[in-house]
Amino acid sequence: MTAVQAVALVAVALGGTAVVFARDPARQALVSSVFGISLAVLFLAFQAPDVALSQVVVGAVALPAMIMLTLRKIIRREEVDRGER
Amino acid sequence: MDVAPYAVVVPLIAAGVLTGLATQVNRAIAETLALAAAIAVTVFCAILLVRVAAGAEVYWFGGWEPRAGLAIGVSFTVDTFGAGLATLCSVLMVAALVLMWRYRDTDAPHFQTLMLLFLAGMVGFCLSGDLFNMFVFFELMSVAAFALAGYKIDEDEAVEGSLNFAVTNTIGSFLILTGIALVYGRTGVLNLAQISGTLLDGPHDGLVVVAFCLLAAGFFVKAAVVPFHFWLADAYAVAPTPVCLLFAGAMSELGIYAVGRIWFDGFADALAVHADGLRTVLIVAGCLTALVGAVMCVLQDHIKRLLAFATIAYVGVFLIGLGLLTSDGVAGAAVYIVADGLGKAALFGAAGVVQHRRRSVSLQRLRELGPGMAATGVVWVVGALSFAALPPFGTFLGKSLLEDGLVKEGYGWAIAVLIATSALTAGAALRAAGAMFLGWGESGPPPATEEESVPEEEGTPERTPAVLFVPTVVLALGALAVGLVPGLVEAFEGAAEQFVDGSSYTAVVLRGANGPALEAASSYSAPASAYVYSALTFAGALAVAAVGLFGSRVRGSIVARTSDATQAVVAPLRALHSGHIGDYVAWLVAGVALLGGSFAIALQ
Amino acid sequence: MSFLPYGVAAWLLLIGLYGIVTSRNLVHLIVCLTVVQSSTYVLLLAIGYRSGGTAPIFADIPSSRRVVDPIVATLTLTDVVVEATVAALLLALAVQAHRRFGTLDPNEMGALRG
Amino acid sequence: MSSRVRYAVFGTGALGLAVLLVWGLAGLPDLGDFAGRYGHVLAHSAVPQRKATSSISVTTFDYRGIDTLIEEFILFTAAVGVMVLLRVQRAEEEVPAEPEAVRRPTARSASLRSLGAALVGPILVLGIYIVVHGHLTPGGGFQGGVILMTALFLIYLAGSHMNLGRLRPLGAMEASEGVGAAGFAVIGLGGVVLAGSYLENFIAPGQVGYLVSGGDLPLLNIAVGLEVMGALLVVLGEFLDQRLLMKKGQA
Repeated sequence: MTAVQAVALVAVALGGTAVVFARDPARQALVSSVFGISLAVLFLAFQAPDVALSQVVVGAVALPAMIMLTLRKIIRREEVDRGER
Repeated sequence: MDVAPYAVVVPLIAAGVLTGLATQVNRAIAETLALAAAIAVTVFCAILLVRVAAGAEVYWFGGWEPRAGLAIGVSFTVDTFGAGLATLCSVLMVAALVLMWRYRDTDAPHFQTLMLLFLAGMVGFCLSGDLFNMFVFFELMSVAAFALAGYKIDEDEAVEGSLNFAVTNTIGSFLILTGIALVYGRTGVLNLAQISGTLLDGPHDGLVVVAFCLLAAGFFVKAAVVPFHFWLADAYAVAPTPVCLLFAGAMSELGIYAVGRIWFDGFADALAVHADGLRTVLIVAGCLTALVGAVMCVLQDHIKRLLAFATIAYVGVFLIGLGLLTSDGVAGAAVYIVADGLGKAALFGAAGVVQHRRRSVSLQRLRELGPGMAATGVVWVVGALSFAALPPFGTFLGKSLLEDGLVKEGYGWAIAVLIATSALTAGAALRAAGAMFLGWGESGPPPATEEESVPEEEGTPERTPAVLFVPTVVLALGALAVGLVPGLVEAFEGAAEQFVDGSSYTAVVLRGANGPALEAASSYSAPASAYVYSALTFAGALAVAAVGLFGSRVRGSIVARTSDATQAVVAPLRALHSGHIGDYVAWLVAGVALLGGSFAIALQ
Repeated sequence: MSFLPYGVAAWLLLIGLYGIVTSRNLVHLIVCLTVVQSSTYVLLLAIGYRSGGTAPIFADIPSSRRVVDPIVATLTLTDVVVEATVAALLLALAVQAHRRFGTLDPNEMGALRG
Repeated sequence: MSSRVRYAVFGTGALGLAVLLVWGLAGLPDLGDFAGRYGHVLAHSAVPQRKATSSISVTTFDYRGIDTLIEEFILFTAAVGVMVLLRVQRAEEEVPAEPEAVRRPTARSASLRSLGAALVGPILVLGIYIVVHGHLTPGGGFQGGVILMTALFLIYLAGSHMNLGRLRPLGAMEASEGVGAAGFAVIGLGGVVLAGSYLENFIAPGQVGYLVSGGDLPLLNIAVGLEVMGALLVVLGEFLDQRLLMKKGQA
């Protein structure tokens, strides 16, 4: 195992743990985006550039975007609710 | 012409076209196209079923035939059971699409698109001969099923139920994928037939056991084997009726089929010395599932939830059959799957009619509405008698084959579980019939959370639309026909011989050999004991129904006292079905550990 | 040391499941599910790796070069797409759950009992 | 079940699962020592058989093309599923959500928008490049499709001061998704007609390293790119939808 792989593996393990313990979803979306990038680095280290590219576009862009939009939709609804009551 | 790929490709293209033209397509066109595609798939599957009687068929996608004994591409490996199950799925899909004709809110063409994708996933899963390809079809089926289960987004139960369904089943998929990764890490190949040989050559260590355990656990989540079963009742009870029909009639059974497929064609040789241990584990798991499902079934007030728990109970029965790991057990389970699948689908159809006419699915409420709907009642009772496995239903022959198999392998005690399961589920269904169609029984306290059920179909509640009633009747007749068509059971026995024969499977796939043709077994007639057990079951079912309807009249009697005792047992069992996703996942993890632990002990 | 990647895969699986079981927010739960899934990526790619191998893309390496396994990359690609799709569906359900229950906390839902 | 019982059940189970995983994973070859036959054969037959340099792409779209076809349909299913799950029910009122003030362009949002607009061109080119070079270099329909989605999404955001509800080209996105998905399946039929089996590569492979090589791989990549782009735009569009779903009477 190369040093890069070892470092990336440890980063991924820590990143995954951080995602789980980020209990606030908005912050979690950011943490998971960083986690996504650390996974992509690991995949590069494992000589899988195709997967790394997919992981960057999905894990670091598409997924956090979906999470943020979901939260936005929910928060908007809560605002409307509060305004009504 | 090779028809195997078209059974999958036709619904996929139809789905793509429907969505591509979404803005131009109206509901009538969408429904016609979807129905036409489903009928085409049924025809393809039926052709396959007829053709593979002469020996299993292999179709290599992309023309990549094996080179030097190595499978390069992905194959559909079709044998009688694979083709038969695919046919069952497509027949039920046709029935479901007909039922949907009058469905109130189909959001055309998206609903039809999802149904077609669901069909393609199920059929592909039945036909595939490549482990990873099976996983991909499984995911297609699952993703479509999640969306279909949550279809009624304006009901609390539907949203929560499909969330529970999606989360637990997705975790199940990851377990399967982890299992596939382990297998690939050891063997370096993905075709099931090739895996079998390579596993046999390698060491038979923990990796092989754990890989099988993870794969089985993942498929057991889909099949809803205890303790992976919690999501099922939540999801099945809330899905639209036509979707329920498919879920209960075919999807759960696919999980059991998959475990059989990977065992006989992948792992059986490598783990052959451990077959006895595995047999015990699977039969015990099956018994537990059957009993939990049957007991919960009796406790339900919501008729679709009642049928959902009956589905779990029968998954347990099928698992007992598969768990025997002999062709007898598999044949029994297969006859049972087809007969019970049709019977259950008919019951769900009848439940849909009741919901249409009475605007409720709560037994309490339906009882208050008084007697009526004789024709639907007859169909319902036919379904209930199919649960009871009375002759001449197909379930009777399935159960009798299972009993033979159990006795032969020294598991005679499990017959008691079969009888109890049939008696409890049939009793629950008969009690429901008494309450719904005859207005029998007494009103208890009103159910805690029962909203007026929103009608699913268009039209007034005064009469039953033919598109609801006719498919239901046809399905009920189908359940009878399985037991009546001469030679059918014998053909199942022959097909089971094919299914458990892993070495000719390998030869067909990798060496292009001709598989053994389907040979019907010699004429089968149920032994006298089967009739005795059947009578016992029926008496038990009547007793369960009677206690359920009139038990509260005889206060202070033995019935009431035993019911106090049963309450002490069932109350905690009910409490476990909490609807909380965290609980379900905790049980899932514990279940994997338990399964792994018992494999580890049994396989030493 | 050579067990490290497998250990990381197992860790991601377990910690993600822990997050799901203890989650008090559906969106959080769904993201934890993607952590569980990332365990399978790590496992697959670690299995297919070969010491000193490069990516099996022969644009500018000789065909005799030692390369890593292309199959695991293909499998993981599929896996990544599946992750995104399941997450999208679940998030849509979470939006609906919030509409129905006014909360994202699974402890406060409970339309389904017994 | 109380939280404490739940954690106890999970804790016990997780411990067992951990032991199980270690038992199984211990049987894997050491990192770097994998010697799978299948992968080795495919890695070294891609160039001679298909004249495409990326053996990952050849595996994805040719040797194991059926997996990819179904994978593409999984994404398609999810997009349709999201549309279904977020549809507006009859019982609901549509609530115009964003207050006017937010929609009016401010200086800051205007500069952001022009930045976004300036990025669209390069991103679009990058996306197309990655799609059509899938058989030669890392990347392909999936990765390029997501990048194309990002470009179109920027256009969409740049126009966000207008009424999105009316501009939202969901129909077109849906069409792109459907055409891409069905396109892959139909190209597969070409294999039946012209070569003999479903998904068989029916176009001459051409010369190694050229854009037109690998037979039908570039076509499949384009179909996948269209589908992925359409599906993700549909999903994001649904999530971005300004309407709020409300129960009747709440609004």
